[in-house]
Amino acid sequence: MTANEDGAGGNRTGERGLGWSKSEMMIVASARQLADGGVCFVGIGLPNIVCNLAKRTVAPQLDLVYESGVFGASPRRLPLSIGDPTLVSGSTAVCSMFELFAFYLQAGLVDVGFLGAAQIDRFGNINTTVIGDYVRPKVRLPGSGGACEIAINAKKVFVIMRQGRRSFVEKLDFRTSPGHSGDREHDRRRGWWGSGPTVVVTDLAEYRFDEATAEMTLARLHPGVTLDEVRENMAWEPTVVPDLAETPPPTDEELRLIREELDPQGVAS
Amino acid sequence: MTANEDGAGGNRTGERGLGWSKSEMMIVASARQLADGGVCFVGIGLPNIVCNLAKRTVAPQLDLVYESGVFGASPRRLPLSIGDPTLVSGSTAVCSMFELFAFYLQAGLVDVGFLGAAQIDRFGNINTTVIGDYVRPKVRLPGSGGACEIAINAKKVFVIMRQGRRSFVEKLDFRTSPGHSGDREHDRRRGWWGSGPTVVVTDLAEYRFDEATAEMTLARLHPGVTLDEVRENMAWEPTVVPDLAETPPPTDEELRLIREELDPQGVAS
Amino acid sequence: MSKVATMKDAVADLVRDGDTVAIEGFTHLICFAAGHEIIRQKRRDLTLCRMTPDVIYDQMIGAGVAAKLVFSWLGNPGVGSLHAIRRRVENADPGPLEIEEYSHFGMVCRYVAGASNLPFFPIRSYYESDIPTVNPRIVPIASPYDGTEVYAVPPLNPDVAIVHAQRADAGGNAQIWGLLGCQKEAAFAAKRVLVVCEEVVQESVVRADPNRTVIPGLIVDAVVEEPFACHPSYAQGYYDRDNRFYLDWEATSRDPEALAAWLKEWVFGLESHRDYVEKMGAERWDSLRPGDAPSGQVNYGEYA
Amino acid sequence: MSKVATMKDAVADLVRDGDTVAIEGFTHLICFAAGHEIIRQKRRDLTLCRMTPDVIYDQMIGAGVAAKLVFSWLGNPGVGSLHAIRRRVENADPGPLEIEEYSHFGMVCRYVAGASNLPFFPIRSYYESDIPTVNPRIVPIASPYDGTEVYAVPPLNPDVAIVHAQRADAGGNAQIWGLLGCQKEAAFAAKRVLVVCEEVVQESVVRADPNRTVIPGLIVDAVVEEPFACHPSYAQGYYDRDNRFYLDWEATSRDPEALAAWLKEWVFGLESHRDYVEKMGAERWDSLRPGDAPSGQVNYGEYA
Repeated sequence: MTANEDGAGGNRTGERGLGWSKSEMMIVASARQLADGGVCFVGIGLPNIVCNLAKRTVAPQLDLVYESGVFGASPRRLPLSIGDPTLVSGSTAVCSMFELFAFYLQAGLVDVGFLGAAQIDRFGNINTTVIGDYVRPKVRLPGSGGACEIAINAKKVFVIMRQGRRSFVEKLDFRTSPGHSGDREHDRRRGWWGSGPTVVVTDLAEYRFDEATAEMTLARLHPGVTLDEVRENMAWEPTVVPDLAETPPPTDEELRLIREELDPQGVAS
Repeated sequence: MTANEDGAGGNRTGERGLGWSKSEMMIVASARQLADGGVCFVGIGLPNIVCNLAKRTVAPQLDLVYESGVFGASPRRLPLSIGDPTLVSGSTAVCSMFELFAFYLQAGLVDVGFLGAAQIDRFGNINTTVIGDYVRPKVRLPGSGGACEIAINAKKVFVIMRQGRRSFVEKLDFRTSPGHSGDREHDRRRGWWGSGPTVVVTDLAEYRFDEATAEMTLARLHPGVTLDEVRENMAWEPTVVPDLAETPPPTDEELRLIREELDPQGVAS
Repeated sequence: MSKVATMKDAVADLVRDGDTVAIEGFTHLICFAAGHEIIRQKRRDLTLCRMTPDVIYDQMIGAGVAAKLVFSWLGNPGVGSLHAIRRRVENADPGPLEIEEYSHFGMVCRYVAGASNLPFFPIRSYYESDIPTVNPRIVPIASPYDGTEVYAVPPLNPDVAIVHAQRADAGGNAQIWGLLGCQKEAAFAAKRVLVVCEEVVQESVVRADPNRTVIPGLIVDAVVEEPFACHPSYAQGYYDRDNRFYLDWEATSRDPEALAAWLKEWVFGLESHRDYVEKMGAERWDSLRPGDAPSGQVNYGEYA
Repeated sequence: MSKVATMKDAVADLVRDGDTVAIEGFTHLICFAAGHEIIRQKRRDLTLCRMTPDVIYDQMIGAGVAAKLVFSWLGNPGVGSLHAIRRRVENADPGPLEIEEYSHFGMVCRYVAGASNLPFFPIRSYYESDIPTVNPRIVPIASPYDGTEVYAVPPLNPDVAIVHAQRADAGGNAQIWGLLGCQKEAAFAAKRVLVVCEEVVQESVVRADPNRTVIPGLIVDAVVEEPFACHPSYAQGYYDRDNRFYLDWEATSRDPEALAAWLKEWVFGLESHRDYVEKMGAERWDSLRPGDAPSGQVNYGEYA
């Protein structure tokens, strides 16, 4: 997914008078999920900013593996894409895409992968392929790219996306990347590295997946967002954790890093 | 096979009073088989000398791919092995062994491969694994190395070996690398690149494989060798081509190249 | 034996109507100049293969050279959509475009299988995805050891692979640094290989560092020296990605008339990529030039 | 975070009795020093894997560290036999040695499968060969597309891979030039990785040329700086193969007493590889030093 198609980008400061944009909240909340560190697989778009924010805040030891075949990047500027030459110069290793997907991702070296989505269902299954019919689509989306492999081979999957009734759907038009099946016993028997998405962060809220049912469960509301607003922006009635909390707001430092260093042109935030 | 285990090496000038050794004759006769040029896959031992002799005589355009992963070598000295550092310095390309075997050999880019043999049968099947029983062998030989892949994936296979009753056998102790099955129709249906050995060059003679029967057929005697001597040195009664010829003797230039440039220490010749 | 040719001659010789063509390069070293020459020579009914159909395939498909697209991620990376392609897929406008779709690793492994003469390649992907339901070429296969199910993808053997390298010698030995994508695999998989490069160098330059060689001359049919051939994509150490071009493409691509006008001005209206470079202007090229970041040297040793 | 350790500590930490160990390197960069330390620390019941069991495995097996050998070509390349190994295989002298045998490509693909988490790897080999009859792990498998038969080999995941590199940084990012063998695949396939190198260099040296990095620090457990660790094998650009040693080994290896005496003098009698280097003498090392053959530099470009 591209940043634009994620629905990211927007009114950076004005929204809700909170002093930050919905996209900024989404980026900040996502970056905080990476506090455990480990090896991150960085794909196109928002994850690029999220990972680099995490590295400068909660997880300095985060190892970033770029889908394009770069390990140990040390960019001198904000990369325009995951294939930006600034990611290569001064990195510790470059490898072919075969090796990247086979020896890193499929081999189970990746702790966290990111997925964007045009549509997601309550079990975290994801569509990035088409809206409408596959053969004669209403909207032709980018397709899988590495998403299907990330969903299956990354140990944890974080989903970052804007939410709305057309993106949080009862039934996907197409399942590009598998999430949970809804049957935990079945999921355990699948024998993949990946265990389905563990977190979904949107512009409104944060979701976890229930231990027993594998259903996406509302865990936190972003500051200024109401439960009703969340309900209006999804196609099913969400389960809510008993201790529904509020996401801590972006710190000044997080906002400064996004605005001055990571996305000064406001492309994604 | 190593040079020593091929039975190569020997009395370079004294044998039969001909002015050259049996091994030199074998090397020269083998090199001349390469006059068509193309891409040669160079393994351990004699083929190294044979290919380099051909490149300096009948086939200057010969492309040498070394099993170790070197293409376009330009050695400054006689390589001591196929992994000699002199093969790397100044070569045009180095690749991993996976790529060498997958993208060059298995892909069908190799025109000629060489095999040595401890035992060969009349259909060109080859044993380089054991003499005696596999589990409790009388002699444990090196095994396949790349030989099994060369036999199957090189378009033509040349066999170079000393001959004798223990090496030209009725029945192999172990079939390491397949030759012809004895049924041409079956061989055509196998669908490999390789079509079994096309030439066998020994210290005594040269053999081709009969179009109809796929049987190894005596095509030329080396100078000074009699038909009876050949018969004594193989375990079956050979078919002989009607126009049995004599191998042209080594030229002064061929001998000079071997003795002064390619094997000055007489390791293999 | 020199294989050096002009782009015009190389494309005329190597790319034929109806061919399966792969111009590879993952964000890096995408050979736009070759795509433009294919447009200029009005090839038709091509099957275009690429992991990431980029602006170049939007241009080529917008220009009508292709009947089919084989890919794994369709977009203008970091910017938006490829609208000429979408029009054909969504509305058959101006005509239908057949598609055959994989994931990234699936596409890479199709090239690996093609390069290795393997009848299939097994990967751990596609489980419980709908992709195999719309692409029957992706099929499950059980491990002969324990029955573990993986998916197979079929080999991809393009008629022509076009790869760009920073430098090559006249025999086609091509050296690349920076992102490697799947160019080596695509080249080995192809029946014919066109190497385009920023510089044709002496063989001695290549031979000084053989580990840098990604594509051996052995499999190369022609070498074209074409500086800035990857613009608006980039060549590590030579020029930067021209992001402005990618951003501008969004609007051009949305409007069929603007696209036609662009093709007329920048492709059909020019004789060669040299003209394109000149028309783009020195200032633009200057703005894309990176600073120096030398690799340092290693010693291979002389063993004489 | 530095992973630099002494050979003694690294072997003590990473290699355990009963482990499956791969010391890889195809003629080039065979880490004899690590093998000697394993002998010195009296490891037992190892399963030793290598495409080409070389003199180092003859020494290790002669010293009694191994119960099993997995390989594809058994010999002293260009010279003769590995007699300590042959005695155990032919006569169970002084005890039996289990063997598991493949072809070169089969071994390589076992590492590739292991590195890729694939349950099997398909290759076009073994047709009508007796190898699968004595190794039931090599089994036929049909292509799901057209039934074409290929053979599968199983993944190989060593407990420890030991690879030698010309240079590495303290984090384990290792750079190799010259023959690459299957070290990358073996390292990625292994549970633990020991990198030995001629020189530990500053991270900036590695970062100046990231395409030269064969093994990323991510998968490396320890880095040992040990100059001349590959003797009598070689390190491209650093020292030549010591062919005299290989020739001499033929006689040493033929005679169990000579072998025991060699091990006593050159392994058990020494504390470390540093002692070995000293004992071998400056003259020997001087005779193995190659001339200079610099690679030249490329420009990665600074994109700031």
